[in-house]
Amino acid sequence: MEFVPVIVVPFVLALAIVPASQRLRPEHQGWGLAAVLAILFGWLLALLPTIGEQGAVSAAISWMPQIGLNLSLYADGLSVLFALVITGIGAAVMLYAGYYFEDARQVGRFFALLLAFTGSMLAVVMAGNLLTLFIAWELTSIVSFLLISFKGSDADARAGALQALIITGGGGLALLVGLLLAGTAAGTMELSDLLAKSDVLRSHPWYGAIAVLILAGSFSKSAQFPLHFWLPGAMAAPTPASAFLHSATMVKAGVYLLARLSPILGDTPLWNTVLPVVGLLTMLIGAAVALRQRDLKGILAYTTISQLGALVALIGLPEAAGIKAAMVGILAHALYKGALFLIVGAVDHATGTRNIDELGGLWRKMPALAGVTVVAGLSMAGVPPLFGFVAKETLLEAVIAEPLALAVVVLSATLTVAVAFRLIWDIFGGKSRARLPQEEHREHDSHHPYGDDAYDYSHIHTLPGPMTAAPGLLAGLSLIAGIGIGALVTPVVSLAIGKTVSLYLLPPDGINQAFVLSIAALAAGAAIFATRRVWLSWNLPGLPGGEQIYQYLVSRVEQIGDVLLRSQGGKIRYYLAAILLTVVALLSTAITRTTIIYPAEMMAGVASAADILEIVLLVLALVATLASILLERHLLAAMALGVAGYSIGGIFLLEPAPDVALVQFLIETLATVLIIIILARTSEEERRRAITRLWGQTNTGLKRDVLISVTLGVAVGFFALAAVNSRPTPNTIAAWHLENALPQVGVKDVVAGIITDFRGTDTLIEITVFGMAALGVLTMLARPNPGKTWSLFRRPETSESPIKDALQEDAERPEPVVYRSHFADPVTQLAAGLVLPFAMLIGLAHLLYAGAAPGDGFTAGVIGGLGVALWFVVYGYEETKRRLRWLHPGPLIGIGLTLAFANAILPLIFGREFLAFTPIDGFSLADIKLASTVLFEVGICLTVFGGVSAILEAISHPMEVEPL
Amino acid sequence: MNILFALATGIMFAMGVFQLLRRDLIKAGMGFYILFTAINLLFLAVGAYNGSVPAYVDASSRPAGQPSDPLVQALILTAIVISFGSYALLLGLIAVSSRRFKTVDSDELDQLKG
Amino acid sequence: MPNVLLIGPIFIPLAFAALGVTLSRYRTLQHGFGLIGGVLAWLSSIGVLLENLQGNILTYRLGGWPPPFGIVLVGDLLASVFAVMATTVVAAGILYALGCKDKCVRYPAFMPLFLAMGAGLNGALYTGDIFTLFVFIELMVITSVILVAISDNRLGLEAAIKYLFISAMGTLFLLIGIAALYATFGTLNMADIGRLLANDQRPLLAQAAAVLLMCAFLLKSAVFPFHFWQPDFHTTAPTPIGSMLSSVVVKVGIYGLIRMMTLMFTAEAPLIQELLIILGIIGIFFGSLGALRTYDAKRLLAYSTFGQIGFILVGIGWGTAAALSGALVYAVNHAFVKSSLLMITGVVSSRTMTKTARLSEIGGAGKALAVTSGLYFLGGLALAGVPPLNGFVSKVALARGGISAGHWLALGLVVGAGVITVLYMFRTWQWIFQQPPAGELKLKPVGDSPLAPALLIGLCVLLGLYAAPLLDIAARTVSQLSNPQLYIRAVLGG
Amino acid sequence: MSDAANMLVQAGLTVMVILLLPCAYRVLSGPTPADRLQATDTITTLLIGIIVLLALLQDSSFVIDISLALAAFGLVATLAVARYLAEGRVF
Amino acid sequence: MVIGEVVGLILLGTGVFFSAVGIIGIIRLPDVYTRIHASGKVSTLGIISLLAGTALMMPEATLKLIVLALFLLTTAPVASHAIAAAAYRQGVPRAGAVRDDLAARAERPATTE
Amino acid sequence: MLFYMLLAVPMALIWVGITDRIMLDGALVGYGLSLGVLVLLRPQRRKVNWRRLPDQLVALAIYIVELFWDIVLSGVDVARRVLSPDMRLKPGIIAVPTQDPLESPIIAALSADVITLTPGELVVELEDNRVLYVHCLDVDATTATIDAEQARRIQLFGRIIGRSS
Ligand code: NA
Ligand code: NA
Repeated sequence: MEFVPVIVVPFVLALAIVPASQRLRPEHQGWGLAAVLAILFGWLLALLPTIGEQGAVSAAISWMPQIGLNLSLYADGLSVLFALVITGIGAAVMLYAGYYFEDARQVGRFFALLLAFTGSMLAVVMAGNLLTLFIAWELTSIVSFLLISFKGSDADARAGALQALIITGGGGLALLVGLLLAGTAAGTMELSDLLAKSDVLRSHPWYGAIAVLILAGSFSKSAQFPLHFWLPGAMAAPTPASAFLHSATMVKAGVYLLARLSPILGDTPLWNTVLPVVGLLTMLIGAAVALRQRDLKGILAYTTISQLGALVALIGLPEAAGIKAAMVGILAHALYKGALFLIVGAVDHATGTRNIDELGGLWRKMPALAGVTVVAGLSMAGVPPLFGFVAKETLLEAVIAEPLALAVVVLSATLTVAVAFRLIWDIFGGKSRARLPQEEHREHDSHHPYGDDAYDYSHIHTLPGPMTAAPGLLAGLSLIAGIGIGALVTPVVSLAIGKTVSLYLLPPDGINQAFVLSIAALAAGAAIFATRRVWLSWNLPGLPGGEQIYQYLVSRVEQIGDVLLRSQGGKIRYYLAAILLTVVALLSTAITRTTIIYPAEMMAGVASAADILEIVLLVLALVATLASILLERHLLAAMALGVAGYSIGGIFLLEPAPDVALVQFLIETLATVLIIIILARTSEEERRRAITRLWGQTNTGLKRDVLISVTLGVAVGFFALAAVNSRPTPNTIAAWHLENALPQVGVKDVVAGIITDFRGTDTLIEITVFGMAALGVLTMLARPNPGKTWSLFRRPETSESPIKDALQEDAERPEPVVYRSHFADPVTQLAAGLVLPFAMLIGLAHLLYAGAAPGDGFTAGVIGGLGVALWFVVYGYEETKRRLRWLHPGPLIGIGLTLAFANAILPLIFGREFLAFTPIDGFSLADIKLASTVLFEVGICLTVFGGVSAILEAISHPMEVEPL
Repeated sequence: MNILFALATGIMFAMGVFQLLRRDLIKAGMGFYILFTAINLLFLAVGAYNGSVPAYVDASSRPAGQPSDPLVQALILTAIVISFGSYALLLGLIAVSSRRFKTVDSDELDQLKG
Repeated sequence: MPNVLLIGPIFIPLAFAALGVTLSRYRTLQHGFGLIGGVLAWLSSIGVLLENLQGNILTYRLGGWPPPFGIVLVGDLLASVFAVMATTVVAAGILYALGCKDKCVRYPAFMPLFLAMGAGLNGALYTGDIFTLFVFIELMVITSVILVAISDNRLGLEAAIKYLFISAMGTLFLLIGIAALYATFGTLNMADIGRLLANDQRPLLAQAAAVLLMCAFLLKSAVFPFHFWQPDFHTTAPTPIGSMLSSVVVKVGIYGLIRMMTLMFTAEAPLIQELLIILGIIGIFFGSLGALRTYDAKRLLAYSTFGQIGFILVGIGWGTAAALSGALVYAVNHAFVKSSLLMITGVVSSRTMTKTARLSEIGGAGKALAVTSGLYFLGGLALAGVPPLNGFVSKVALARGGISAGHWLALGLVVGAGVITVLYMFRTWQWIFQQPPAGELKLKPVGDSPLAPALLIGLCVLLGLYAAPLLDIAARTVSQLSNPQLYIRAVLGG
Repeated sequence: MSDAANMLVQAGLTVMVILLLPCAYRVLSGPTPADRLQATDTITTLLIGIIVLLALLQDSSFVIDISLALAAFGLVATLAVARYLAEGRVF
Repeated sequence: MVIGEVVGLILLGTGVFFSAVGIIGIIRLPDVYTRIHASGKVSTLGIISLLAGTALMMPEATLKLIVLALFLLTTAPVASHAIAAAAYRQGVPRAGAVRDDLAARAERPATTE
Repeated sequence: MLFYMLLAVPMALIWVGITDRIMLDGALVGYGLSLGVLVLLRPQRRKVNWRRLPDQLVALAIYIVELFWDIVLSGVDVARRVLSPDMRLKPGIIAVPTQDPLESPIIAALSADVITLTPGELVVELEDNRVLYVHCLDVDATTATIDAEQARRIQLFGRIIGRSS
């Protein structure tokens, strides 16, 4: 438990720093945070004895046991070694960063990110559960993304950040699956338990998949070839972040994971092949590419890649032979590479460039920094007595038995030496070529490294002391660690790998093979450095690397995306055709799997006169429907459709289903009227255009449509046939309804009973649908006319009307202001005057005797609406609205729905169910059954009445109708 | 009769689909309407019994005979109301389309793509 | 167990919608009704869920009629999980609408339509009657079509027309399926159908009915090849509506699929599952690649939904308990993430002069909006399944499902597609919030309020950090689903 | 009603229904929209008669209610179409 | 068979007959105006006679049938008139017309379809 | 109001007809509902002249009987034409003045209705409640009788609407 604060503190500070940074100067923040991290460093050191005794300390909170995710922490020597690197380098970086930014507003955000990263990274190395580890792992990727694109206005930064995120995130996905598989195979996600299950895992059939996936994740994070390319791209991050994340810590997460899992998954042929091969390849390529880089950070990035390759290769050596060298390498690399990054940042800060070709002779201006660079650079080159030398020694020793590996290592080391010399000499040595910034106050994190000639050669930006001191500290540690290797480093490394190791600066038993090779590499490296003028001018062809593959893949994926999006062509016909074809295919598959039995009875012919009628009506309906298709003109098609609808009504009547027939007739009439209104609304020219295209379609198009419709028709026909023939007998439900309608809800019309009571909910929702549809039509088409809007309580119409604005653009077709109709002659007017009251009486009869006869609130509403429609037709819109002042469709819908819901809710008040049949006893007038249902019917009627008139009005007179 | 009903349903359905696939929105709207009519026919066909009298219960004057299935009738009624609501809404949309985009040709309603 | 709470999520919003239409002149009052209705629906759905967690399946007989003769609402865990998800998002959507500067939000019909849409959604989830399911779905469809048609975006009309046509197809399939079921069993009660289908003998039309219902549900969830309407419809909608459509409304199909496969068509389920895996994978790639290449930030999210639905389908297709519960967790988490992301995009686009989310016009528009930027980033993390947000939990739960099903190819594809999500989400984040705007980008001083998405993102964080309850509920849901007799007994008794 | 009467009524009903076909022919063949409108109107009228006969056959007087509604609203459709033909608008 | 039933059947037959006659007229007559004569009137006579017959055979529905008949009487001429007017305004030619007083009047605005 | 109360009586009768309940309570309900409908629709009120009322009703009855007779004649006439091989057509449109000095729209409307229901005639247009344009199957036959018939009808209509002649 005692190490938990180490993880928690950075997160807490990350949250606190953003508000705090408003008040504190950046450098004070830097100092403060450095101090905190130093304290954490000390804390970790203090943990070492405990770990030495116990082997590991752990803590766990159950978090999401269902997915095997517990918040469990685990710290052994390996963890602490990494944690020391994190906090140690972190302290130096914090200190440095306090001086790095000039724009103080960015500092808080930057520190917050750095702290969040610190916490996440610590969590990675101290996670005790595979998923906890993964979470922390992903967090580091995310923070890295934010840090790389810290300067969001820089396109390269954004691209680099995204690329890094894709590669590490993609690797993360592989890792996740690998970890989940491992956890599933082992039955535990806890590291401590897994350690005991290594045999289970290694012999598990999934082992190969697990290993490959985990390796993929680790390699992506640790920038192994060919996934290495994101790391140079990540150099767009502010330099302190690069130093911290992209060299010292985050990129080592993969190494950590491999080291961590090596006892569990390692030492198998797969492991021992893949890791060395990939690692050594990466090591060589990284070193070689680094040589020819111009950007200082690019150079450092590639040497980092190279070094990471070495570490990976070491972990992959059989029987953990390389683990010691790996640990030493991690420490040494963190110290010198961290220092070098900070130095590069300082150089950039001072000179405004990171292009090595533009630099030189800076030692005169910045002697201290030059000194620091020499130390750090030599450590990188592996010059004794620096830590880097020790690291190189142990590395060579580890691979000494493998000739091929040894050759690669020596070659890489040689190249690294040359790079190190370049860094030292070409920046600080030789002639002064530094181009210096003209403006004092330019933003320091926004460099325009190349191509800008506006430099002043006379002035160098002075560096704040800590910008030299921070790398100096790390470089100094390189020196101290090298010299005091035995006392300082050995215990930590021993603890990390769990067995006592011996480390030495110079071979105790005289000059050995490794030492010789090391010195030889130095010499060869120096030679390469000396001849740099020659090989730098070579025009080497670039190798196709991972970056090209990445770009190719991304562009290919994007191309596929474009092709897919082309299917979204915008034409509804094709959408519908595709959908219908799919359904045809699926349905025919299903139907052909079904054996349909055709009983002889159903094939039997006509039984009675009613059957003849039914046949006639069916034929009529089909012919009329066909006519509605074949007739080009809309009006004619609409009339044909009306005939079809009436015929269907007749069929309903024969079934016999009088209630349905009634509704069918009414709805058919309404639909015909509506479509005529639409015809009047839409311009003839538009419609003619559409019509000519109906048959102007290509033959293929028509054939396709016919094919689709015929196949679907056949499928549905078969389906219907099967359905009809599988009527269940006896049907208990329908029988129940027939039995209970009269006794339970007091209706003779069983259909009415079902509609208002047994299935009242359907009706309630159905009229809501209807009302809402009407409101929708009203809202879409209506425009307010001030002074005409309905008002329950008096309230003046406000002048600003949202709808008016919204419809302004639609109102391009002006309405005729005055329209004198010749249609309204006395004959039609007299009829209208007689029909509407008659209609209302019929409606009322339907309403009040819904339970005894066809018709109900719905038909009453439609009848009322049609009556009003008649008035509209005969008297015209204005005159009708003048005569029927109470006709406010919107509120009618509202009141209707409210009444319907009141009917539903009222029974609740009386302690009965929602929508329960609630008769009002003791009341009977003219056989009218008074029950809550009447309220329902009235509500339905008003809703439908309002809805019908709303739809009619809004479509026919969109500009005049009141919106609601 | 059943086979006729099924046949009619299938034919009605096919015609509705064909009409639905027209470019002309008004015609396509009619297809929409035809399809729902076809569905109502189907529902009628699957009613529980081949009734010979309406589903009315009135002990005094009810004629003898098998009443038709009241439940499918109720379902058809609900379906009719809902489909009519949709149809009205569709016609409203077409009216607005004609006003806003000056077209009732569905192929010209293709600004949304990709 | 009879419980009156069940009617809350459906009928409280509807009643307020009715009142709202009546009092349409008083916008403040109406919007107040909206919020109250939304919150009450939310609370009652939570109440139902809590009651479920006591181990009860709640039922409510509407009108007091016994099933299978009357209509019964059933609140089992599956329905409750979806309903809580839905009511939460809808309440947030209403909250967003109150702070939304769109003109259409001020239309008198807006809030009633919104409430009715939410009610339709909840009704579809709670109903135990397949015909009533159709009715509720229609309520949802019609209201959403209107809400899209009246959008400030003039192309909303086009999208609405297209959806109305395509949705009609779904309605047809559903109705034909219902007709077949009624023809075969003479009942509409899903428990009753389940009971009758559980008999060993396969009736004539079971498969065809299953196919039709499946098609209807796939269409509602915009699964390939029924997806064409979705990107248009979800993106031209007003922000508060679009963020409902793409998050919860689209889940109705998922719910229906799970319901039909676990309660009714258990024998047909294996066949359907195979199909679902294929369609799901197609959807994942189609949606993700579409999101990668489309031209509009909202449309991108709609395509993303297309892909995310694919993930859920694959989970259902895998069919193991772990996979199914993973799919449930995924569905719930996706709802919160997607709605908040759409709202956040809406917040940004509400600042632009043309209220557009076109990437070509919105680049850099969010640079000054620090909070919004942070919210979008968190949303992106959640969508990409990055810990510690809820999306990560979904991803892990789903991946564990894949492992449990041993479906390696699908698992690989599903997980691999996550990279594309990362790419499009963070590229878009950079585009909107990081890069400098191209040329002169004029922005409005005020836009929509980011309060609602902030709350939802908070929920995403919470569900990421404290996911155990959701995982637990999902597991219990799946175990309840694995025994359809529980549902059948709760509804029909015996 | 006696069986003979029943049969006669059925025969009448059959004739009435068959009469729908020529009307439908007129609706389809036109030639003018007015012809079709008039034929459609006649179909409505015939349907009213058919419904009454059905009511007689089914011995359910309430079925006549349907014809009442139909009588009222056939007119609405007819007038709407007529006005559209005459003036190019419905109202 | 009671006498009411016989008379009812006769009336019913008359109704069917006149309906048929009207339909024949619809087919045979040369133009829309003359067809309106056939359909508007004969259908009326046909249906009313049919209603009367039904009323005799189903006495309990008499009132309803009377209302229906009255209603048909009110609406039938209106429909005929409206169709004729519409046809005239559309300029539907009058087959074999010997006289047209209306043509002398100023042209009405002719319109769609 | 009195006019409405009076008007509600035939409406209540219609209500009784359509609800099929020949009982007082039904009639009362119908009466009440009819009043409600009238209040909603507010048709133009007329003065009620109680003394003239019986005559009005008698005239109405005559009108209806004549109408029925005309319909029968009309049916037979058209049937004869339709069933004869050559249909004996001589169609045309003739102008018929309403002969109503007050040019009442109601009278014009009633005239048009009756003409349309009588043999071989069909009103195509009304001009300012003054002239009816009548399409007839046989121009000669109609021209011969129509003006005299119209004069008689105007008398009857005047009585029906209670106009003092
Ligand atoms: Na009824
Ligand atoms: Na006449």
